[in-house]
Amino acid sequence: MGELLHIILFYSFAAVLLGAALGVILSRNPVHGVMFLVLAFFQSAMLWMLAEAEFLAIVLVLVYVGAVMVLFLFVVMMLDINVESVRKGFARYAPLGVGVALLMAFELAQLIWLRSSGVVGSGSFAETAEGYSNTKALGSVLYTEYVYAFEIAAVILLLAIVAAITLTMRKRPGLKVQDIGKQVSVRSKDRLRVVKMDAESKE
Amino acid sequence: MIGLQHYLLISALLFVLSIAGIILNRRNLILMLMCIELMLLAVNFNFIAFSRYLGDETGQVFVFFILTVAAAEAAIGLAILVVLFRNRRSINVQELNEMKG
Amino acid sequence: MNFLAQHLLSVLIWFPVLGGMLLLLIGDDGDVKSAKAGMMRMTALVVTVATFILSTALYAGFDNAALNMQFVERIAWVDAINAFYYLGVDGISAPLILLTTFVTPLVVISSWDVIKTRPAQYFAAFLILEGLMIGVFSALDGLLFYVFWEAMLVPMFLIIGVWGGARRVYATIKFFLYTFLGSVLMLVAFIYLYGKTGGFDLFGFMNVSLSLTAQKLIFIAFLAAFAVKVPMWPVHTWLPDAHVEAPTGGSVILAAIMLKMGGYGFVRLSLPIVPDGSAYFADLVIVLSLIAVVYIGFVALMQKDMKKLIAYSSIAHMGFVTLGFFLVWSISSETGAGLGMTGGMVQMISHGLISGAMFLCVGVLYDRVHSRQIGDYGGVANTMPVFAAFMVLFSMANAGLPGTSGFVGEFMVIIASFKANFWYAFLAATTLILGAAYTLWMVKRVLYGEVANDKVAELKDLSSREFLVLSILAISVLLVGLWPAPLVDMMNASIEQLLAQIAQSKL
Amino acid sequence: MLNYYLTIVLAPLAAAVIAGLFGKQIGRAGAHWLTILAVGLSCALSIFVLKEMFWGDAASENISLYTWAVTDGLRMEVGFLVDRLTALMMVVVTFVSLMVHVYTIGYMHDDPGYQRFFSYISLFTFAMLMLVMSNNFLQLFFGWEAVGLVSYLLIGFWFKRETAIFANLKAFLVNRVGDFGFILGIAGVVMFTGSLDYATVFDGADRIAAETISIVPDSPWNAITVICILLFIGAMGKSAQAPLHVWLPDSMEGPTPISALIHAATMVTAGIFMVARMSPLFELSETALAVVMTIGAITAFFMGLLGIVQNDIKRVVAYSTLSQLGYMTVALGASAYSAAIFHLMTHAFFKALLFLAAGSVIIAMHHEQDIRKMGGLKKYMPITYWTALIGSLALIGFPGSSGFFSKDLLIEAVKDSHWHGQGAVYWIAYLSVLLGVFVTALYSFRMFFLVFHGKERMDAETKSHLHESPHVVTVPLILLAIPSAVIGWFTAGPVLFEGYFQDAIFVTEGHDVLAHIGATFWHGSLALVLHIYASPAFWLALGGFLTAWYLYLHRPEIPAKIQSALSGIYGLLERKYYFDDLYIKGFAAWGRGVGTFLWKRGDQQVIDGWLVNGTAQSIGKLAGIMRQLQTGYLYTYAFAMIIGVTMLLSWLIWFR
Repeated sequence: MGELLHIILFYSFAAVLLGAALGVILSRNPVHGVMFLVLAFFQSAMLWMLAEAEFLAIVLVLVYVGAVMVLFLFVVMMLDINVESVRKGFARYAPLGVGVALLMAFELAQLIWLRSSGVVGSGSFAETAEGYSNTKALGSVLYTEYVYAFEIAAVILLLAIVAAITLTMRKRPGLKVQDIGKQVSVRSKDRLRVVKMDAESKE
Repeated sequence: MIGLQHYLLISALLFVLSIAGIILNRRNLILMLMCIELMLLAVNFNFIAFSRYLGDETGQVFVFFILTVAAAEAAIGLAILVVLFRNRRSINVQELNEMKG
Repeated sequence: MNFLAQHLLSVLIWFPVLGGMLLLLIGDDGDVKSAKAGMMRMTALVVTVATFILSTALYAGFDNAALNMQFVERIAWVDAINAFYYLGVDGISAPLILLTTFVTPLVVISSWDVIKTRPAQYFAAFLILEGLMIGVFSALDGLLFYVFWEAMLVPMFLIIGVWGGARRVYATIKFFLYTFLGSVLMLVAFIYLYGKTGGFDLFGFMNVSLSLTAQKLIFIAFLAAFAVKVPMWPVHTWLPDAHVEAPTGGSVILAAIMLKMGGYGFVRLSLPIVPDGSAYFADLVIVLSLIAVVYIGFVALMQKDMKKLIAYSSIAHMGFVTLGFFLVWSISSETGAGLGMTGGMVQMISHGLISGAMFLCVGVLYDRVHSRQIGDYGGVANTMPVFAAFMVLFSMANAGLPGTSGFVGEFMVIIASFKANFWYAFLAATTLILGAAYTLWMVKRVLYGEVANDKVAELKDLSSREFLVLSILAISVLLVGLWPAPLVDMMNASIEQLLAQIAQSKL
Repeated sequence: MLNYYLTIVLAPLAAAVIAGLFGKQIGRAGAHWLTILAVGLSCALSIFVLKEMFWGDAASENISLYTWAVTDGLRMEVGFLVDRLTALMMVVVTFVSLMVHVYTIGYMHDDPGYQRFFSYISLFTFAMLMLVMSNNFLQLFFGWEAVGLVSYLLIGFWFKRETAIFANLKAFLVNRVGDFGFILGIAGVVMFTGSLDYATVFDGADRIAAETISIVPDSPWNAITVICILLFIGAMGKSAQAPLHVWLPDSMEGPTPISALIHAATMVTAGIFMVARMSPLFELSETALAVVMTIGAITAFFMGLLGIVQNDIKRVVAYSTLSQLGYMTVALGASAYSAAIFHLMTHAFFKALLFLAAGSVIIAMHHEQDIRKMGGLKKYMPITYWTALIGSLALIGFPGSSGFFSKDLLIEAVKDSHWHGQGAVYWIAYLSVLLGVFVTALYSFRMFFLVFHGKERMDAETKSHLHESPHVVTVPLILLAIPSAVIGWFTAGPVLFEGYFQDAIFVTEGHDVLAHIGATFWHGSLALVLHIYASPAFWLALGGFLTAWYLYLHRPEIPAKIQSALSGIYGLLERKYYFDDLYIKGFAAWGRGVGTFLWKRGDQQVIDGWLVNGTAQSIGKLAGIMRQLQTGYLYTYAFAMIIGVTMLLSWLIWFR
């Protein structure tokens, strides 16, 4: 890939990413917000791809956009959000938000500038060997050195599932459901009563 | 040549934007959650940038775990949100002050 | 049996704790008279008596002449920070362990059917407490010591907080905060020493050399922990409150054993670990002790609540303990330092017996009349002659009458303090007057005189259970008073060793 | 001999324990038989020991019984030192105790606490024997306090009486003030000699004399003086010397037998015995001896004066005891230890006799103790009358009686104690003991005449029941009257002048007044009686007797006139020189005030109020302010975090 193309791609992706982020925070409609977020993730994935972190880029799209963002969208659409009430005071806090953001941006930029004073160029990335596979390399680390953490991560995910279900599940009174256990364990005498009667004479 | 500094700068801007987002949308819980996702994304950028700069996969492994935890967090956060909305018919943060001292 | 011999201390610690757990499992059904409650109480008694019997093996196997720790157990505990499960006893801790195992069964018997609410948990708390207290006395690893030290607070907190009197919440919180605040500083000192030695071994702490500033700071940290526990003036005010609110058994354990932790801490930690720091602050401690003796003596005089009076008298008596320990540096002659130290130790044991007995006496009255106010009594000797005899005996012991254990320690400490300074001895000896004044004035107002009111007129004399407990204590008080040699011989070698250790500067 | 000693000591203890713990089981008769047999055994053995000492030439023995404790080089042992001094005391104690035991059968006949009483007096006998037989300071202190304990229990024997339980508390506390000095004295002894054992201490006495103690900075005091004065403070408490005498008159609230046993014959003389025992120490300090002498002189004279105005029969005897104890103390101060012990012995007999006689009168009067309501009892109670007469004569020093020998020689010794110089101490002591004789005769016979002679002032009801006391009461009276009358004749010489005490009592060469008297003045008992006209004491006693006779028999209306004429002095005497007021309204009230102040202001206000709860409250207030920060709104916390991060970042970049 040509150098120039690389630079052009980077800046365009970056511009769209920041634009999308701006869209997230400014959007009036939460659905639009989510859509902008999806866009931001896509752009990030592209940038990661440019940085030769292919595996994570794919994971970001698959897991994040494919699962998490859909979940967000689902929730946002499911809830009937009163946009006006939550947007109140938006303008009042805008100067503060912008001020803090600018200050921080300035500081971070200065930090990057200060600390990279000794770094040659813009701190180019390490060269990768021939036949290098990001996925393979990552896998070989993940399943050996970090296998313990990996399993814990799995447990955390399981926990999240269980937690999410328990949180949102609710018992609705009056819902008619079958209790199979009850049905199976039924005894005939519970259901059928044989009543002995004297024969009645025909009138 | 695009390198570490560019990525760091993007990450910084992303982070700053998400902070501004939290301040601006201080009443909207769902947008706050989204801003946190953005913030995590900014962090991930840093990890990937440094990982690539140093040629060490450990940073990427961290990103992997952050993604996992972020997914879990999003799931639980949204679940809480749903429960909250179910009980209050609103996600306005202004109405949530049970913890007031 | 071999296992028992090798792990005697562990057994002494964990057997009562397990017994306590067992009691929690047995539980009770809210009915004091039920068979289940009976079985539960029997279990508690059997466990505590068995612990006492086991502890006699400690006495039997104890070598009076040995300078080193005995019955040592040392197992790696937390490898990462070099903490060991390290137990052992010497002449300083062994008598205190024996005191613990001796007093606990008496407490169990004395609260036999007195406690009506959640008795199983009540007894369980005492059993667990017993194990933890033995743990404190036998731990030789700083971290282990600290764990036992703090864990001990929990059952006591519950005993006062759940079964206590009307203001129990105030008293428990005061008790807990006071003691906890002190012990946290002790932890800080331990961590500092850990940084110096790379482990928590108390002997490591004792051998490491420390600058004077470090020693002073560590001493202050230790002082905060132990002065509260003793308690020394002016951090004593939790004690009267805690005693007043605690149930009788709680008061007994608190006075008889928990206060001894402070004194024990001084001899086990302060003196050998920071000898120069201790020397620097010795005069301060002596002055505080003397204030405790005189000031508290006067305060005790005016108490209207019997438990408060005894609590204050405990503070005054414990003043003798700290006085005895810190006289070492004021005595220039060759002998005498050890006398103060021995006196302090004997005073601890004796105070354990006497104050326990005094609180039990008050408990006997409280169970009948439900009042601790001196003004609500009068002429009890008319209706409870046997009880009156016991109470007079213990009061006399409390006033330090020769022939009772109360005298032994006071006598030794007064003699030692005379060697240090005439005025130390002068102020210390005022306890002869003050101690007799507050104790006997109480005796006069409670026991003597005409029957004061209908409640006193209806009093029943001691039940056989109460008689048993009080007579065991009476015999032991007299025994220690008339022949303290076995007790003193147990301590001598260790105290000499300690003195040698103190004499060596660690700068 | 050890077995004898052990039996002497332990028999009363065993009896006391059995009578005390199993009183119900053994019954009343069981209790008195048991204790009397035990004390009788002790008494017999004591007499045997004395006989062995005196005629059998048995050497004094110093036996260690068992080691109480050893620590840090200090051996604390329990053991017996039996020498001639001890043997004499043992006989006195056990004999008087035996008499009192027997007497008690009659006196306490109807009391519900019969067994308890016997248990106590036997226990007392044990404690007193431990005291006198001790060979070390520890055991001495044990006995010292143990007799105090029994005295406490016995004064408060009738614990329903408010006055009795006040008196026993007072007695114990005042004694404790003495013990306070005593234990400091013992500590001083240990400090300088490193031992509690008499023998070692006395050997090292010279060493103490060479040392100094600085009590007030920059003024070193002679160690031996300090120690002796401290020890003597103990003796002042126990032997009721002014100003620690206040407990003894009040102790008369106890039953009369113990007044005789404890508060006249034995326990109160423990102080005298102790000083005599410590003679090797006291001899080294003339200052201490001067203090002893002055205190004794003050007590002897001024306490005697109080006896004149008392109307309670027992209190008269009690003040007379105080006065006589003062005499003994003066003798100690004059280094005439033997004279003090001799007077102690004769006093034990005649004072016990007087008390028991008084008790006999009290029984007859149905526990009426006011002598103004008695009179003319002579014809109803002849035995009591005659024995009381013997006792009174002995007390005032009627020629030939035991009191005559002891007191006359004691006064002679004081007169001869020139080594104090002809200074104030000497004259105070000498005049006090001399004038005291007059006073003694006056109050003794005032009481005697008011009780046994003159008009019968009791009411008819009491009068109709008057009769002589039973044999258990009169037999001890008679048995005590015999030594009171005659024991002086044949003991004065040996005890005082013929070195009976051998090395038990140590007197420095220059102090030995008795040796001087022995050489110049003493020509045997008979000669002393015959030369009586030369003794000013005799004429003073006669004067006192005649005054009493004139005022209370011949012209009974005069005392009332004197009383109103000298109302100021009378009031002073009536109020006992205001000592009680000083102690009760002064010290005791002050102590309670200090206690209340320290408790309410110190503990409750400053420590608990300001420091403890104050800290809690200020933390509470601070928390109340901090609480305002917790709005409960999510975004506040988010802001806080963001601002925190910003600040942290700023600090990292710009200020680091």
